Amino acid sequence: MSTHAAAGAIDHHHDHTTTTGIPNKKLFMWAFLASDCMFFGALISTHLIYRLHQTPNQPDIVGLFSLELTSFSTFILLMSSLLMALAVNACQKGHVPATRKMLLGTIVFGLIFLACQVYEFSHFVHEKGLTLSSSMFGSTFYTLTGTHGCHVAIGVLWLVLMYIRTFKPADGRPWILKSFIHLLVFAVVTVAAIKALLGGVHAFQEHHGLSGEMLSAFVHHDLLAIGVTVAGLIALVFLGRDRKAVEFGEANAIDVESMGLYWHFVDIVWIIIFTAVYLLEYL
Amino acid sequence: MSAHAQTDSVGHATHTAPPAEKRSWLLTRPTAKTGIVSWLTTVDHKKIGLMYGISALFFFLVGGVEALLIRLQLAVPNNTFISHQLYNELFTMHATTMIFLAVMPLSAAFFNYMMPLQIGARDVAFPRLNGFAFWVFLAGAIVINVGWFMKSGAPDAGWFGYAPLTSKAYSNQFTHDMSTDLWVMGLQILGVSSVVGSLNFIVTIINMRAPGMTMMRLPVFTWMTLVTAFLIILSFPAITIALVELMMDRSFGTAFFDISNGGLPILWQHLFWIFGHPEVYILILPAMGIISEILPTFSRKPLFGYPIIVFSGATIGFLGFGVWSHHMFTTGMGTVATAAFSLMTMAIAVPTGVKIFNWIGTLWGGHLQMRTPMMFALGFVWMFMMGGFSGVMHSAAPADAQQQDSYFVVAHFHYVLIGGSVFALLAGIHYWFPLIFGRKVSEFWGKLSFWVIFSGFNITFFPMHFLGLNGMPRRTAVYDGNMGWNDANLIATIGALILGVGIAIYFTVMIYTYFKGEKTSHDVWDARTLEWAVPSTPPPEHNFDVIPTVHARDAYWYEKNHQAEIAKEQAAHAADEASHGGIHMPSQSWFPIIAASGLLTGALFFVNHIMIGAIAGGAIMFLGVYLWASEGPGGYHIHLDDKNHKKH
Amino acid sequence: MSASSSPAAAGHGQHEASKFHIFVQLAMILAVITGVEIVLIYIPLAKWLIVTSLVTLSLVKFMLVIFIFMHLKWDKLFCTILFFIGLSLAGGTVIALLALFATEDSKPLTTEETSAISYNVRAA
Amino acid sequence: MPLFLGGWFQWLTGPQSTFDTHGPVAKSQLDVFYVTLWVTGITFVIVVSILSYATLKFKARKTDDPHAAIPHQGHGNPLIELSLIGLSVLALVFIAVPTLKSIWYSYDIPAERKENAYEVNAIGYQWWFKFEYPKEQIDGTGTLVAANELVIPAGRPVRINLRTTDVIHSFWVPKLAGKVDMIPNRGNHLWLEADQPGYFWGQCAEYCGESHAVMRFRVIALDEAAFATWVARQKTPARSVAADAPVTGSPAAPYEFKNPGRNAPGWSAEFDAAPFANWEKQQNVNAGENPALIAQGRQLFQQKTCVSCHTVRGHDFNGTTAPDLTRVGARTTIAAGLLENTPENLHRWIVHPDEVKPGNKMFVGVPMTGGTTMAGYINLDKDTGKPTGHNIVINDDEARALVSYLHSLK
Ligand code: HEA
Ligand code: HEA
Ligand code: HEC
Ligand code: CUA
Ligand SMILES: [Cu+2]
Repeated sequence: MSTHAAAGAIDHHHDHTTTTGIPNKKLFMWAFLASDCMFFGALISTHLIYRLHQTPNQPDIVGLFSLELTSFSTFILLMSSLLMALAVNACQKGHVPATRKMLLGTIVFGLIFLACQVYEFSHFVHEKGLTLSSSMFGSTFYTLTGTHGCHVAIGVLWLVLMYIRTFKPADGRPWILKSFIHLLVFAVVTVAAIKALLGGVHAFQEHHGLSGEMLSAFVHHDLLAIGVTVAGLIALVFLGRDRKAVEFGEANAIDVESMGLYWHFVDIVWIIIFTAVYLLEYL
Repeated sequence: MSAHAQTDSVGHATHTAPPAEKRSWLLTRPTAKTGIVSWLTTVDHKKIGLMYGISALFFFLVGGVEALLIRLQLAVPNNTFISHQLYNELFTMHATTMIFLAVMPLSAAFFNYMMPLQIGARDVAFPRLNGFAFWVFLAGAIVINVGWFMKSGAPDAGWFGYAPLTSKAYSNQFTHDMSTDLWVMGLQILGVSSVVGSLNFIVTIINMRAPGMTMMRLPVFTWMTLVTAFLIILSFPAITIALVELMMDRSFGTAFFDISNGGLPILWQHLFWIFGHPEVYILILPAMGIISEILPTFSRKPLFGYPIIVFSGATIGFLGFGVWSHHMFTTGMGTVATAAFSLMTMAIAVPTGVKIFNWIGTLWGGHLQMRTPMMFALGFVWMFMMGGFSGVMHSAAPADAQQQDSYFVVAHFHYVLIGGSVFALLAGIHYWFPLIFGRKVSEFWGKLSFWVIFSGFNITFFPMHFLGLNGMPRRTAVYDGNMGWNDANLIATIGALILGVGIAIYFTVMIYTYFKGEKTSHDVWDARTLEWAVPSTPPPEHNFDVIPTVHARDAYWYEKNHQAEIAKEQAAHAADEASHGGIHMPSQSWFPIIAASGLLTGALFFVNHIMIGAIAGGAIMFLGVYLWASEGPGGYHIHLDDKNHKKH
Repeated sequence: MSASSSPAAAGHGQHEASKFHIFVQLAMILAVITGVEIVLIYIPLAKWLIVTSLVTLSLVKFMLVIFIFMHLKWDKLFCTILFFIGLSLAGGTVIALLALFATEDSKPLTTEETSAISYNVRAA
Repeated sequence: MPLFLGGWFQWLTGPQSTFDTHGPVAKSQLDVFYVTLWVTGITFVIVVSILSYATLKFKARKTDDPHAAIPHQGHGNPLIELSLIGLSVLALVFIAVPTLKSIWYSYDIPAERKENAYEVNAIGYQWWFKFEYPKEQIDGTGTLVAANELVIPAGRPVRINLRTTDVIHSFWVPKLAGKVDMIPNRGNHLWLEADQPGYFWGQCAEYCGESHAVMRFRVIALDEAAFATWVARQKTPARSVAADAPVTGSPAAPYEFKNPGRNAPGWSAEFDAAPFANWEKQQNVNAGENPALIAQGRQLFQQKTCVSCHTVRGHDFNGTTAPDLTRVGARTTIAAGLLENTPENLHRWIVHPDEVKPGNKMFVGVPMTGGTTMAGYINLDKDTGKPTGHNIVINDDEARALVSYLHSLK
């Protein structure tokens, strides 16, 4: 019996030769999503059950929420879903550059959503005094939306990894270190940008609108964050200007597609949460 | 239809090999075929199955020793052999160990080892993920058991950990104690393992079947694997959420089960049993699958009513999601809810009965060969039925008001769990031992162990019915001598010791056979299903020289009866495969075990409230997954002609 | 267009271009529905009516996303079945739980009732 | 087996037997049980007979020849299968009908009898029971409270409201009714009725922590007149024996205590022989009381801080976190149904409560709202849970006095 190492990407027995014709990864993802339905089902039940029973120290919930913000982030998530669908579309046609753009777009929208959530949480904690332990509502609300947020965050991480993977060179040069640097830059930019963004929003609120004063306060206060963001973005552009042949292609469409399934699912969970947790409170 | 006809629509673009790769050492795939590295990095479903099996049997002994300690304490009234505290730890850990670390992984061992063989596949759909599931299981097992070696002791809140006894205020109020945290964390980790493993099995069964292996030709064991996998992925999320909420309560001050903040402990019960009831079917369905393989083989007859057995298995699984509150008949749910769950529960007796009837139908008119596996299988049918009947007695809610939390329940579930699951698993070990190790257990010793186990089991658990109806509550470390419980308890303890002797004989014989047993020809039992079609026992790494083509339900039986036809077909397929680059096999990998070890590290630090360590563990895990993704699926080819290893 | 990665899409080359538009249109529809939902909660209608329509609208959005963005419409039926097993069990469980907790027997004790017996409840 | 045959009868008739019913609720539940037993029993006999027949009839005689004639490869018979399904469903209907009837019956007192019903509250604590009688109000103090022994009127339906202050417990008196759980934040209830006056064993049936095994109680049913007398008696303040007599010198020692083993039974055969009569006897004042000793005990009760947890109504002892001891001398058990209320056992309990009932709150202290703890016999370190010191140590002389005092409380 002789064995010889075959090149990396050969996996014909595992992804394409399937009994049903459905790729394994896609099937896996759908089964996982079926399972995730139960996961969120249990969480949402918990929230609703406690909302239907009176519990002590319950805050004024409608006064807590900002429908504008939540509608905005809902919209953002919907748009990210669109971009995700387009990314899959592009990848299936073998358009790697277009795929990259769409992935980046999805990442950005995902991050905006997360930033909104961070903003919302910190607003609730600091201004409205709603914490995990201040009331049952705090517990169920943060746990439910936080778990969803974690799903989004994992999705963003996955998107970033996928994005970086599109640069894997075709000629088999060692690449792992470069990919890691890429990832690090992403991480730094993300944190800095969210910080800068929140600082911007804060300044906007403090100074009641866009004004010179507001801008200078913002720049003054968040200089480091802004600087790092800009530098990081430049680095990203630089890293993304790789024109060499890459391994990534149509064959990876299934990877992008299963990631897309996850992303859309997170989106529809939000559709439910938006109605069940936010809108229904207004009635 | 050949295996490759299916690939047509997917094109061959990926088959053009990229240039020879230059990999950093970090991503070099391990290739050891023997030795410790081969086990740590294995992606072979058979090796993984063996590791599951051996760990499960180890934990079965651990759980068994815990059970013996329980029985010794209860042998006489007012015993002081064991303190209340230790006793509580013992029954909690006994149940947790037996359910999550013995029976479930033992089933998983058979899923892993047998299911791909039964569907004629070379491996599961995601081999590395399969390895990961095993290592994560081991991590969870360690986390749950590590309490024995720590000051705070082992978990002691009962296996269903009812809130608010698990809250900080009532368990481990002292900062140094963390046994409940270990329980919470360990179960979450085990959940990850089970769900990941099951997703893999689902994809494998649905997508990796050999040509001609339609769903209605799947061996029943594979069918039950599929149903079980569905039960796992759909029920574990409920307990995961319950555990997450509990963990949040314990570590981050939320109020889910905190009474003063309006928490409803009953919610825990619902979430737990939404998982817990499907869980008991997760324990029994694989067992029923095994029995449905053994009975036809030793009756030398096809399974009676195959479609209806499959269908009833799926029905049991489905109904299993609608009966959870029968564990809560005494929680004051109100009349309507109680009635509804009572009726739903009774309904489950119907599909289960169907299975029993069809098994008897399989025996009917057969040519029964009373080999050891068959003995255990018949024992299963009897004993499981008895357990099922006491289950039906529970399902009548008013009667259950007197039985709940009494030894009657203990009797019921040991009849279904031991008389059911364990008997079937022991039968399965005997049945497949020649396939896995190429040796056969001596009939005399096998049957002896069966009779000792069978009688020990009944002597232990039959008296418990009376104990329960005579008012003895479960989970009690001591009882008074004036309650009429003394004799039955003493008998039960003696029975448990006999049972222990039986199990000891069983294992000794197995170990002896592994080293010295009689070598067998392959297909000792004249079996019917595809796992016996492997070219040699133990099966080679690549399972089948040629992927079999399936023409009938009992595929191997058909093969044996149509040898000429099959040989021609196989030759054609072999040529086809060779022209294609040979047999493709997945490469080994370090990263599943690395990622799992990150999880273990993180979890242990987390329960010790050392957040830096927890983050470090998370980082190791992330790194593991990252490199896992970077190394790519890999793979290599085996060319059989190079070594005339092929059997003609 | 190549079929190599998505067998189910094979032979649909001519539709590929228009999928882009389908996706964009869908996104617009979803945004509009969300808008309608937000407006709806301020309309002084009977509560049950609003709740019903909110739930319906969310379900519509849900279905649109899974069938179009997530390709179920074009994929093998089996994917749909697979997902709906989970979805319907989860839905059923949520409904059953809400119903169980809504019965009279599940009403938690009122504050006076609890305080009457709570003098040694531990603060968690 | 002859060794055990003598005890066989006991297997079904112990003090907590569910077969030996003494009230309509337990009876209705037992009837359902019998239905399930008959239906499953008959099914079992039939199925197992066929199974055995098949096993014996079709057994291959020559086991060592695997290739003996191969039987007919039949695949099934839909008609048989369907009719068996039909039969199973039918069998289940037999069980379902009485089940449904009994669910409604055992849930609440029948409407026509509600008039006559008596109501009590049962509250579970780790690891004892408190009973409140909302119908019996005492001027100045409020509701009548008792502990660990529930006295009810016989021949009258009793509605028991089930509450708990800490974790989940379950209220189970097998001879009177099946159990219902006491769940925090949940207003559960149960009803039961004792046909005749009698003495019944009960036990907490939900795992509730370290000493769950020894969380027991008793129910005593009295006929209408006796019950009225009992209630009237309860409403009066605790009995005082020579309360004003000055304590001088060392009092005579009426009791000799030996240290029983940890596993010594907490009950005596004499008591078991006639529990109800024993309960009645226990209501009478003990002969040969020593007033001086009793007075000393009463003082010690204050000094040893027993008072911070226990109430003795009328003696200015008003602790509320532990069993009410106003009539502890008249109870047949102490430590939540665990020990027979004899001087020896009472001594055993108050000197070393931890040896009788590990982890009990009298020994380690009762946790209070707000995170504080009402000190018990010892202090525990908040970090490690290790004992750091003793608050209450009782020597034999003090124990004698305390026992005398507590036993005088009838
Ligand atoms: C392998 C695991 C397993 C299996 C298969 C079952 C099967 C069943 N169980 Fe069991 N059960 C447990 C494991 C299992 N159980 C465990 C572990 C607990 C306790 C958990 C704990 O509290 O710790 C428990 C507890 C439990 C309770 C709660 C008791 C209580 O705490 O008060 C109930 C109540 O209804 C119940 C019912 C049933 C029923 C109706 C079945 C049915 O599926 C049985 C069906 C089978 C038959 C009926 C026999 C064959 C049928 C025929 C021959 C047909 C003809 C029959 C008739 C017409 C009657 N079980
Ligand atoms: C699959 C599950 C499973 C299995 C197999 C068993 C097996 C056994 N169980 Fe288990 N049991 C449960 C699941 C299981 N149990 C559950 C879920 C509970 C409820 C817990 C709770 O209330 O939370 C429970 C509770 C439980 C109780 C009640 C405790 C109580 O409520 O207070 C008792 C009491 O007798 C008991 C006894 C036994 C015995 C004697 C065995 C025997 O069958 C064990 C047989 C095995 C052996 C005897 C091992 C022999 C080993 C050797 C001979 C090797 C010695 C080797 C070395 C020392 C190296 N079990
Ligand atoms: C920290 C509070 C506390 C203190 C102090 C305390 N007890 Fe107790 N006592 C309890 C609790 C709690 C119980 C119930 C224990 C159980 O059964 O689990 C109890 C039970 C008893 C009982 C049994 C009551 C019954 O009906 O079963 C007696 C008698 C008793 N205590 C006497 C005393 C005496 C005498 C002292 C002082 C020396 C004392 N207690 C001090 C809390 C306390
Ligand atoms: Cu209270 Cu068990
Ligand atoms: Cu169940």
